[in-house]
Amino acid sequence: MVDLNSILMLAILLLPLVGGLLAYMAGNRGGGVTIATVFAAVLGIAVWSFLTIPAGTNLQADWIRLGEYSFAVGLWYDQLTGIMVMVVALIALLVAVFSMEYMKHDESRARYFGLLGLFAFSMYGIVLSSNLLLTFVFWELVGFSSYLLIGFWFDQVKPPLSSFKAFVMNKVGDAGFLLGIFVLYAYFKTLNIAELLVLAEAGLDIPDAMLFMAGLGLFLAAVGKSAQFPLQTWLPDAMTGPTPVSALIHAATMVAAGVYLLVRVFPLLSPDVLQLIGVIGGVTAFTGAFAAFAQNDIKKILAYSTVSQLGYMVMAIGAGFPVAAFFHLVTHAFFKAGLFLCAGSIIHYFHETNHDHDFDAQDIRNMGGLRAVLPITFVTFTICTLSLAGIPLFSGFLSKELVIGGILSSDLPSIVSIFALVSVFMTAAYMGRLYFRVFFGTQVKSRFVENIKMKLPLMVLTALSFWAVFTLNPFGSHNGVTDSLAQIIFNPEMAHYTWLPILSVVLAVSGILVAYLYVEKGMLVKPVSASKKIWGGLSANNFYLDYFHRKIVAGGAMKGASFLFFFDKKILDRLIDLLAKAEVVFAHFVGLIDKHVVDGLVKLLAWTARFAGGRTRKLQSGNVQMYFVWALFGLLIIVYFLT
Amino acid sequence: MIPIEHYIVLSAALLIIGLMIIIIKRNAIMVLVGVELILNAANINLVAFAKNDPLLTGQMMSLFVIVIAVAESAVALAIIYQVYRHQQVSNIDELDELNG
Amino acid sequence: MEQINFNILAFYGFAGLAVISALMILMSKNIIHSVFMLVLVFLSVAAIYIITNAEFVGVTQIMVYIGGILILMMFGVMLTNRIDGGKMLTEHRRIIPAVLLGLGLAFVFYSTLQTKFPLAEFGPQSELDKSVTETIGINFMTHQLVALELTAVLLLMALIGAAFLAGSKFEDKK
Amino acid sequence: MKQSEFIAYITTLIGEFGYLLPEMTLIAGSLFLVVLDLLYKGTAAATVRTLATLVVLAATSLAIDAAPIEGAYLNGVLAQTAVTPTLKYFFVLMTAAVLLYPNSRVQRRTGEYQYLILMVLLGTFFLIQAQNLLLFYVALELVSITSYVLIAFSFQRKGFEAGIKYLLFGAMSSGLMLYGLSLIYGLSGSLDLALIPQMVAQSSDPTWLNLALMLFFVGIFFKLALVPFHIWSPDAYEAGPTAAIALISVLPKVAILVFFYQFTQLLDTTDVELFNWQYALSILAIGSMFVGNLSALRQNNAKRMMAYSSIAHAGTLLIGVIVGTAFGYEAMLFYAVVYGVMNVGVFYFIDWMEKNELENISDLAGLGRQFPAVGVCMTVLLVSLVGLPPTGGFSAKLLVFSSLWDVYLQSSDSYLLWLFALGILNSAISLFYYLKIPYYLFLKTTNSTQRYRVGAVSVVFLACTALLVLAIFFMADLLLEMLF
Repeated sequence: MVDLNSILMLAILLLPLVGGLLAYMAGNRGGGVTIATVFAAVLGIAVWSFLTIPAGTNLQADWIRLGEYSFAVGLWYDQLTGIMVMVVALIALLVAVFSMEYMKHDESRARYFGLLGLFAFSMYGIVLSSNLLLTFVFWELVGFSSYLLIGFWFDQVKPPLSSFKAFVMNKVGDAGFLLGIFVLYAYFKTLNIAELLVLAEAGLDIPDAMLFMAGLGLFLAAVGKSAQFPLQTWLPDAMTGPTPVSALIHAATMVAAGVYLLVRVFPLLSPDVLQLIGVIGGVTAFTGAFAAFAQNDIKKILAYSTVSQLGYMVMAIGAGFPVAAFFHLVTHAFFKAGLFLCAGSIIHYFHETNHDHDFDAQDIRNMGGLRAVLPITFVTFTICTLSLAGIPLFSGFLSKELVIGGILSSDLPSIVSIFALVSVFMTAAYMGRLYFRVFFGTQVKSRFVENIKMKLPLMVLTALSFWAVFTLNPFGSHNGVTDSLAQIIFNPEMAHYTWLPILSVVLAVSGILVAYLYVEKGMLVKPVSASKKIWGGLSANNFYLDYFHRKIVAGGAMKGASFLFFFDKKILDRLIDLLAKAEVVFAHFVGLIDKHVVDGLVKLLAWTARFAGGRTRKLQSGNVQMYFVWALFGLLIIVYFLT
Repeated sequence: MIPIEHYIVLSAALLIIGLMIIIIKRNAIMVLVGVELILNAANINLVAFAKNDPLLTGQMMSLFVIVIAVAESAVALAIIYQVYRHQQVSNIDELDELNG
Repeated sequence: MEQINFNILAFYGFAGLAVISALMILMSKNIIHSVFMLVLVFLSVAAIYIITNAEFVGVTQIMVYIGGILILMMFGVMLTNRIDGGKMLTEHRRIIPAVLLGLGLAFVFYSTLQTKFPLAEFGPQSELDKSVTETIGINFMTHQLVALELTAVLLLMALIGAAFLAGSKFEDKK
Repeated sequence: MKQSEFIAYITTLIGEFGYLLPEMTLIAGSLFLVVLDLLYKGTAAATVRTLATLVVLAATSLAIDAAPIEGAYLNGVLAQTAVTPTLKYFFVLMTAAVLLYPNSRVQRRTGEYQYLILMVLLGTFFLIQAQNLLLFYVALELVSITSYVLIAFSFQRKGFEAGIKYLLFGAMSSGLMLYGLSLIYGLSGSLDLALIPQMVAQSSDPTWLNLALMLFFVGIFFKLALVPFHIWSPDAYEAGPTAAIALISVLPKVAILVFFYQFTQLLDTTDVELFNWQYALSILAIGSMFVGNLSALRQNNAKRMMAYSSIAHAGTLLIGVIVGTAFGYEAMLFYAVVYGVMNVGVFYFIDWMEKNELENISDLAGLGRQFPAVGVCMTVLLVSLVGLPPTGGFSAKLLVFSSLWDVYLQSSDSYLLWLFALGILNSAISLFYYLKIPYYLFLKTTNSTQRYRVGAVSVVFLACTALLVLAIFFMADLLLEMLF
């Protein structure tokens, strides 16, 4: 019991909770420093544990014991846990440091840092738990702390509503989780994940329908937590919370918990469930990417992007490549946290410089030319965007290749592959739109000195978005992370497609290009007219020299240029315009579906329940003798049916 | 002797009539009368079954039932009286402030 | 033989009287009539007790029911109805559900009565030759002592509760 | 029976009377309270009486410890198991908690109020020990009649109206139950629970026994407020004094469930082909859960909502009886304790609402921001009522449904699966109306400038219940150890 490994594991789990309490008690002044120190300590312990604790270390305790039945709880440590703990610890530390600057004007910072501690505690609980029941407990806790953080500014109008929405949406998923747990317990008499996996490997002694139910339940849990179709609507709304929280919870860690769970229990998922998972993941990736086009709020674009990327991870699981899913989870955690922190830095800049109340600091239509104002943010954002778009030399490329390769070599319906590839293009396009809108353009203002507390986390996350962190070969899919994981998780051999990297790079680049053309259309017209002038001048200067040349070459050049211009102006422009319009329309359409169909279903359910409630309540006429009649009729019916 | 079934027929008749009185009558006290009839029906059963019981358990039970019926009626009449004082109503189906 | 025959005759006579009086309560709209019919029901039930070797219960029935409950009820009727010389009437409502329920229950009992009632076989008669009242007394003080004490508590509670509810004047909040 | 035997018999009887020490302490204490009410009429009479009642309760709990016994005593009329003392402590604690409610000043003006509360407690003490149907009937009527009086104790028009409705409905139900009881006596020849199975076994035809049991169950269903005998409870809950309601919604139900479990265990030991009572109870449980939860959805009145919620919870509790195993029984008692704690907390809050003349849930808009501590405690309690972690409600539901699932796997009767699935579905439905309260507390805003006051005592009380609910989740083992 009291060996070093257990102490390390318990320290990872409990330190954040203690730290959160300390931070809360330290008050507004010392809260940030306290929690950052604690998180740094946890990161140190996490790295130490990764180096020293052998895989398969576990820690068991009984929770409820009732005669022969007992519900155990425990912790478990292996490579997967280790990597996940380090990712969480690192991002938590960076976010805490970032928050010290970002939240410096908030009156209730102490509560904020306390909640961060609570969140980290519950997240480590999910990661370290060896037992589905304990996972469920922390699953709820993590949701709970997330609701508290989404609704952190509860005296405003929107945050409480969106935290409530998140709560309800997550509960639907949790019901599925419970169902899965019950089914598994009923058939295997244990909820220990390691034992379950052993039993699953030994051949499942369980009817197919029940296995399907269990898998479906676990997947439903992931659908809720990882914002998959059709429960994804809570995640964009959750952006009403503080931005560093969005970076930590709604980009890197909590939303990834669903994927983490699926990776953990992967062998328990039956082929039918995997098919369903793949299709849902594809639909999520596609609709998330499309919806991102119609947004003007910088955080919402990033949120939809997160939804879409989570869709990729889920697709990879559906395809049967949990390693790819997990790898994408890790890379995504870094670059998306980077993007969110950049957004935070931008919003912070506007908050610091613009005190106009009606000014919306998150609307990208109000932005432009920030390249010169926030240089570090600009560089970070560039690199993280390239990583997200899947450009070689960056980590996103590696993991995305792995995911798409997995999808192509699986037996998922081909529509899923199409979704995956089209989404690559769209991801690049909407990120390009965001990027050019925000950082280029004319609204140049004076340079703003970014605080070191904000710069440092950005730079660390930028560094982690390079390929070299994971592998030396910028095009190789095999690397340290995947290799070490392949030893403990199921990892089938993947078919190799040589054309795939080329295709995906072409898609990504063309996506950025389209965005460039669309957003910076004004800049495109100028060089053309300028070149016309140059050509005109040239022709004027050379008029006597070579009439023929002038006539043929220059005329041809002029004609060609005007044709090009015409093409550009009329056709390409129109096409792009049309495409953009179509995208906007479609995005709105998806939004409508979200709003009316999904929300409508929820409403319909609520209405049905209310209607039925009204009927049962009608019995309550207030007339006691009619009560007798109903009661006695009830008795007669029971007698009639039973004897 | 008298067959036990005949006792049961009698008690069942009183039970059913009592229930119907409870449902039909509007006056609260008449409803109480119906309840008393049901209790009497049960008592007839108890006494009839105890005929051969050396310990006379059934008769004991019926005595307890009678006493408890008194207690119940006393409380019932006290409440009915207060209801009448407050609402000037003695028909219980006119009491409809509580519903929904 | 004569004696037994008389007993049997008396049983059916009183049983019929009880049922007919109960039906009269059901039919009559006059509250005072109904209460007097109730006296008849109680009396005939008491007679049936006596026929069935339960003199003590029969006497208690007469004393407590007729002496106690009925008087209480008459008080109740007087207190809760305007007495203006006219007849005290009560209306009938919900006749159809009541009849349906009555028929349903009657059918349940009818079908159950098709099988013979399996009366339990009681043990042999007690060696001590005690009278009915003596047996009841001994039982009260031995086997059912706890119940007896509890009933005493219950009666006290009902007394305090009923007296308090009926006696106090509460201001009407509404 | 010889004279000498008889004397020996009486001697043991007198000797064993000592085991009734807790009950006798209660009776003596309650009489003392009545006398105190007559003697002392000072300005602080209400406080003095409450304190005196608490002293009586303390003495009772000491007596529980002083008179330990396991097994039957007093000629088998009463019996205790290992759980009985714990349950008694639980009941005493609940009663003490209920006495501390803030709004019961009106009631506390009179000494009768505390006396009646103690009578409910006394009745439940006997109910959980009764091994004899006669004693069961008397104890049940003690609880019932006291409840009728207590409901009328709000001294309003509505209170009396609810009182008379409750009484008439209850009297009819107990009449039917008594009729069933008389048939059981005729069939078995005894009122002692221990003797019933062997007597019943003499006859093989179950027709009469079926009818008798059905009628007998009516009274029990009425007390548990199960569909279709539930209709009294919303009216009674709405109009009665909140403190009394908090007591009546827990103590008698738990006590009767304990008795009912013992009774149904006996049915299992007979060879007679009875009607499938588990099946019937399952239907009632499902019906109660649906009717309770669906009706609660549209309630705006907090007390009526809790009434419907308690109907649903009774349905869930009944699962323990349906399961009928030791595991199920333990799960049911665990659930009962958790439910009691949650209920006391929520009704305390409702009482506070009433004191401030807030009746409807919608009136609570924005109050959570004024009193975050109260709001958080309430949220914890309501989350527990839904049955979500990390609260005791979750552990309780987990245990109950696990026991049910276990039995289903052994017997594979499909109705158990339905009960399981619909039971879980109902937990989901209940989410919607329980969360209405935190929703209004925190999310709605109000223009009302009315300021309310929350005393430190209230915060401490609510915090204690909320912490208990949380503690039960994290230390479920401890509670189970205490119970069994």
